[in-house]
Amino acid sequence: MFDFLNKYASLMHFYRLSRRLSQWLAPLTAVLMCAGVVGGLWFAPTDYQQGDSFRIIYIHVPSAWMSLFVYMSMAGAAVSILVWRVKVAEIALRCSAPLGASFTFLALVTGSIWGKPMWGTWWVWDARLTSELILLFLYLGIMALQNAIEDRRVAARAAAVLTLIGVVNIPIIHYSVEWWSTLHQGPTVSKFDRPSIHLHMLIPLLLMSVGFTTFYISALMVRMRTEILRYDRKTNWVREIVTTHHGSPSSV
Amino acid sequence: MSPQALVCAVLRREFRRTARNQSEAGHPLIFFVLAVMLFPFALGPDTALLSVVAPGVIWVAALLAASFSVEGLFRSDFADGSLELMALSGAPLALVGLAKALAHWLVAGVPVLLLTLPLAVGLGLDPGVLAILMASLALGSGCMSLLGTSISALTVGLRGSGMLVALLILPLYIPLLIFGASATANAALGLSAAAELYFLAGLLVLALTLTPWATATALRIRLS
Amino acid sequence: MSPQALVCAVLRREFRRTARNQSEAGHPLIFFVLAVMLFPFALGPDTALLSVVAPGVIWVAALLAASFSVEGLFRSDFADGSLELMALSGAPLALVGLAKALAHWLVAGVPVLLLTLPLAVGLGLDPGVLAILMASLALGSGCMSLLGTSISALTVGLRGSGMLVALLILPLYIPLLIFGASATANAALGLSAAAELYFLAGLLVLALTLTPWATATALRIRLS
Amino acid sequence: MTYPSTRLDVSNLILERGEFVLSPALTFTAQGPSLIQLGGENGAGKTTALRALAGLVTPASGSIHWCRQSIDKLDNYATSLNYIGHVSGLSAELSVRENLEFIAAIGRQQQVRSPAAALALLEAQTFAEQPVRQLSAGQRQRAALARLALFDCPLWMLDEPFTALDADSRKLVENLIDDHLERGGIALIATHQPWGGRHQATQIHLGRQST
Amino acid sequence: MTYPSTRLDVSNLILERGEFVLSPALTFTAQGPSLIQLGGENGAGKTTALRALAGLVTPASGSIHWCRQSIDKLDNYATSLNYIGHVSGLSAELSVRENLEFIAAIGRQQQVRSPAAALALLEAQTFAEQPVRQLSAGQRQRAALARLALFDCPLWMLDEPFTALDADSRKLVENLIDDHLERGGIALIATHQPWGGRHQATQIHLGRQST
Ligand code: HEM
Ligand SMILES: Nc1ncnc2c1ncn2[C@@H]1O[C@H](COP(=O)(O)OP(=O)(O)OP(=O)(O)O)[C@@H](O)[C@H]1O
Ligand SMILES: Nc1ncnc2c1ncn2[C@@H]1O[C@H](COP(=O)(O)OP(=O)(O)OP(=O)(O)O)[C@@H](O)[C@H]1O
Ligand SMILES: [Mg+2]
Ligand SMILES: [Mg+2]
Repeated sequence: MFDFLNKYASLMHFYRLSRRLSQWLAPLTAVLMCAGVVGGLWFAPTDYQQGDSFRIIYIHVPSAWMSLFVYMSMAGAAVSILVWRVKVAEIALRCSAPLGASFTFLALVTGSIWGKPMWGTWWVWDARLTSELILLFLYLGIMALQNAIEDRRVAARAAAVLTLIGVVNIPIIHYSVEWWSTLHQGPTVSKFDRPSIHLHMLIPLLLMSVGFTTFYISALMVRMRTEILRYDRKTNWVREIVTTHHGSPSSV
Repeated sequence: MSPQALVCAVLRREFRRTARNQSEAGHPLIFFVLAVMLFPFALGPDTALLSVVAPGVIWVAALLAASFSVEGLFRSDFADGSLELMALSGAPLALVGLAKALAHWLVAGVPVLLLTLPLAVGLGLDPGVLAILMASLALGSGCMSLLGTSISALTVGLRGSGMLVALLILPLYIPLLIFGASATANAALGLSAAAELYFLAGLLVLALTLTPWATATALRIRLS
Repeated sequence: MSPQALVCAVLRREFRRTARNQSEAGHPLIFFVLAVMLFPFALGPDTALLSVVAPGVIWVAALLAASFSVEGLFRSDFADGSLELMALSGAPLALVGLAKALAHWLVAGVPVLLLTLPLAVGLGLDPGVLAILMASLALGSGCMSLLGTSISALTVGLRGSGMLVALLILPLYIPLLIFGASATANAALGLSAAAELYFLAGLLVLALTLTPWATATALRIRLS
Repeated sequence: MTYPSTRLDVSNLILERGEFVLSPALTFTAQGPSLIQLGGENGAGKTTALRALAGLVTPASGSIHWCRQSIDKLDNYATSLNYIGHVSGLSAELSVRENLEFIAAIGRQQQVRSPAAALALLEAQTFAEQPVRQLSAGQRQRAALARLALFDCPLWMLDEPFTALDADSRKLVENLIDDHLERGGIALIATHQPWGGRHQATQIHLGRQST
Repeated sequence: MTYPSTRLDVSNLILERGEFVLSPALTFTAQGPSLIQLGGENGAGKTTALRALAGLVTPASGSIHWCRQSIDKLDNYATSLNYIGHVSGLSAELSVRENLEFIAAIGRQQQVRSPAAALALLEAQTFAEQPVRQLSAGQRQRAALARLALFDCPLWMLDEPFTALDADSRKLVENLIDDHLERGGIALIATHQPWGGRHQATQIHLGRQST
């Protein structure tokens, strides 16, 4: 059973699959993002309280959601690494961490840009804000641990353990606004039964969110393909690719 | 050999080593005391201000002390080959990890609790707040030892493990700090701190069940 | 070999080692940042309170970071025999000590200064106070590196040197803390902080002239 | 007691450490009693090979079988093995006796002697109560080797066992190894010094190649 | 170049380390060229004696004179001496070459070779750019011994110089010592392995006694 799983998760198969996947996802991402930006900047009505400054929501909220989503997918990868030793998951974990860190950073930056007009300051030590900052540190920690261990497979397993230990923080970030009454917005969008947001504001937001997700997946695929070549650099199929394409792995 | 005997063997060894090398074991305690005692110098003699910040200062000092006392938990075992030997001995590493965490708590956690009493009184803390502070620290320090053991195992033998431990551990400790601080803040306002303490207790139970496996896995990874 | 060449050789070696093992060099910095950042979690989001305690917190964190980054200054040199070698080489140890302190300041002191800026802004510190804080820290961190080098030399290779360093060094650092804190407190009240800064500058000159000899003597004692 | 049937099969083992690659691939079979001396110039990969055979380093490719089972799948491989490497596995703060008692307490291997008796066999009683940190280089090595006398393991792997030993202790260790072979055991030793025991040693020479 | 007149006088040297007392007291005179091999069982005090002669340990009593002057009063004793102990004196993070360059830069001894040439003499070029932390035991020892080729010191003290060396490197080091003797130097070596160089070695046997 595991042999079967491992064959399907074999790096060569995944390498080919990923190329097809990103061929589809990259244009889809472009379409979604364009639609989201246009919808968000032109069609969404001006907020009666915040004026136009609220429009940063179309970057802020998707990236904040992605910062949590990427972590959860890394946790999934971590389980497959530790239980089944799936190589693809090792690579996915390694390549996801910088992406997750970037989303987190983006959420922090857009959040504080938004905070300046809203709260009159760039930064407050509010529960959600600080826990998002912790998430950034978690990502950085995972990256630092991976860099500190020379052997990539060993590094991946160590990072998997750390990722799982850190999972406790995710619910804390998510529920922090409910547990502590804070400055930060409570759930406005995610209350799906009765969203407290105008539909014309909501639709671009959803488009952007899906677009961010597909962007994450296609960026991940690109990163993973380079990493796969490094992993399997001593096997014949990689040698073939590299020799037929004269070096530059990203061109394959 | 029975699990109890294994845990006892590890504990006995740790206690002996601590007793032989008291000054190393004393380092985090001295650090804790000095870190707290520096604040009156830094903030000036404003008693009201001091007693407001006191629980926070004590919690932060305890966290920092724990974060760098766990760092060395496996260092000499790794350097002198004892860790390799334990792994090769066939003993269950999860149990070794649990015993190590227990030893750390007894050697570094409990003394911090005991030292908190005079320090908090010295900073002018109210007895009611003090009780909650002690309770939250007691639960929190257990979690710190358990989590810290896992992180220490994960980084043992790496170059610059000190920084890695700090970087990896503090995000994990911050939830403890938030709940601990909010428990004492509630107590200072005369509110109930039960919810926060329950939460800390829950985290402790979670850590007790999960971290030994994480430690064992981490040790196996580091030795391979 | 000329004194400059010797200092350069030591500096070059230290920089290389730092570059090779960035994470070890990063430890005190990460510690400093995290120690400061823990306070908002511990004290809650009360902006007014935070900006009052901010200079004190930053000074204490800088002291603690310095006190445990100096600890390792000679550790690996001692363990791998390089220190013995330097002593046997006939090079003037006072110069070696001065170069080591300079290297420590450049590698651990200056980055702390640079990190202070964003941290202080994040804690809501007033620009006027910030300038005085930076000035006092700049003078203070030089003293910390010089004094720390001597203490580190005195304790190198002793078991539990970590605790000894903390215990010996922090009392020496407290005068720096008092003047630094009172400089920023004056600034916060809109008063002049010149007297305190002159005093810190005086201490720095004193440390520059005296500590290299103390370091050399300490090293000779530890090696015999 | 004797070991009924012991067999170590190593085939096509390739090891990598950074740029270093052990080559040619290591292949051999050892059936107890047998003594294998790993030779090769400095940096040839003897230490790396021993660590891989002990299961401490994951090989890049190849297989290691103990009694016809892959060591990855064996749960009790660790209990059949006595590996003594460069580092002593002794804690510097504890006395030699305390260290050995701890090793005896946690070891899952079959214990055949008390720690005191094992130390006596290595003539280490004189410094048994000293903390390991105070020992001379040879004393420390003897304390580490006392593990051989403590447990009953069919497979021994010793990395430079004669380092810093004086002539008498060296003879002692050679006798220990000879006795082990007489019980049908397998011993792998990596050393640059000629083997002087009663039994014949099979030489395996490791070549070195950097890629 | 040769060393004009070198002479080491040790008289009634008594050393103590905790409970351990070196006895009987050590007395000898060495006049270059001369090779002295310190012998004695493990824990006899060879390492302690060498460290005392290098001025790193203060003796309980007795005197050490270099060229008829007490070493306590000599300022330039350190520059006449090349001591290589158990620990390598190499910083683990730096490459072998960088380590040797630092040693050359701070050393007050007379330098006779560039670091690269010294490494070549020890056949250590192959791993000269590797960080010391990655070296095998023998490679590390060779890197430490390269100091002998770097400086021109009339007095050498080597503690277990042959540890972990393969046969070729060992020959190399023996030749280095022989050349040193031919220049009129003095070499003190503490080792349990028989000396195989061209020159005759004077044996000094340390007895051991614990009080
Ligand atoms: C540095 C500052 C900020 C940070 C770190 C931050 C962080 C986050 C995070 C992590 C989420 C996702 C929460 C979840 O799904 O569980 C989020 C969502 C959100 N943020 Fe922010 N935020 C910041 C500033 C702001 C500001 C100033 C506003 C506007 C007043 C804002 C409005 C929102 C909204 C409306 C959501 C969506 C809530 C939902 O429906 O789940 N944020 N933010
Ligand atoms: N982390 C590493 N990165 C790169 N190379 C390494 C690493 N660790 C070891 N090596 C190299 O691996 C080779 C084999 O080392 P090993 O310790 O196995 O040699 P050895 O045969 O035991 O040598 P010796 O006789 O000196 O003990 C050496 O050339 C060493 O430089
Ligand atoms: N700090 C100490 N306290 C007490 N005894 C010590 C201390 N350090 C060393 N000794 C003892 O001093 C003696 C001499 O040690 P030394 O290292 O000089 O021996 P050696 O002759 O070099 O032995 P070897 O052949 O094993 O290298 C040993 O018996 C050792 O146990
Ligand atoms: Mg070796
Ligand atoms: Mg010795």
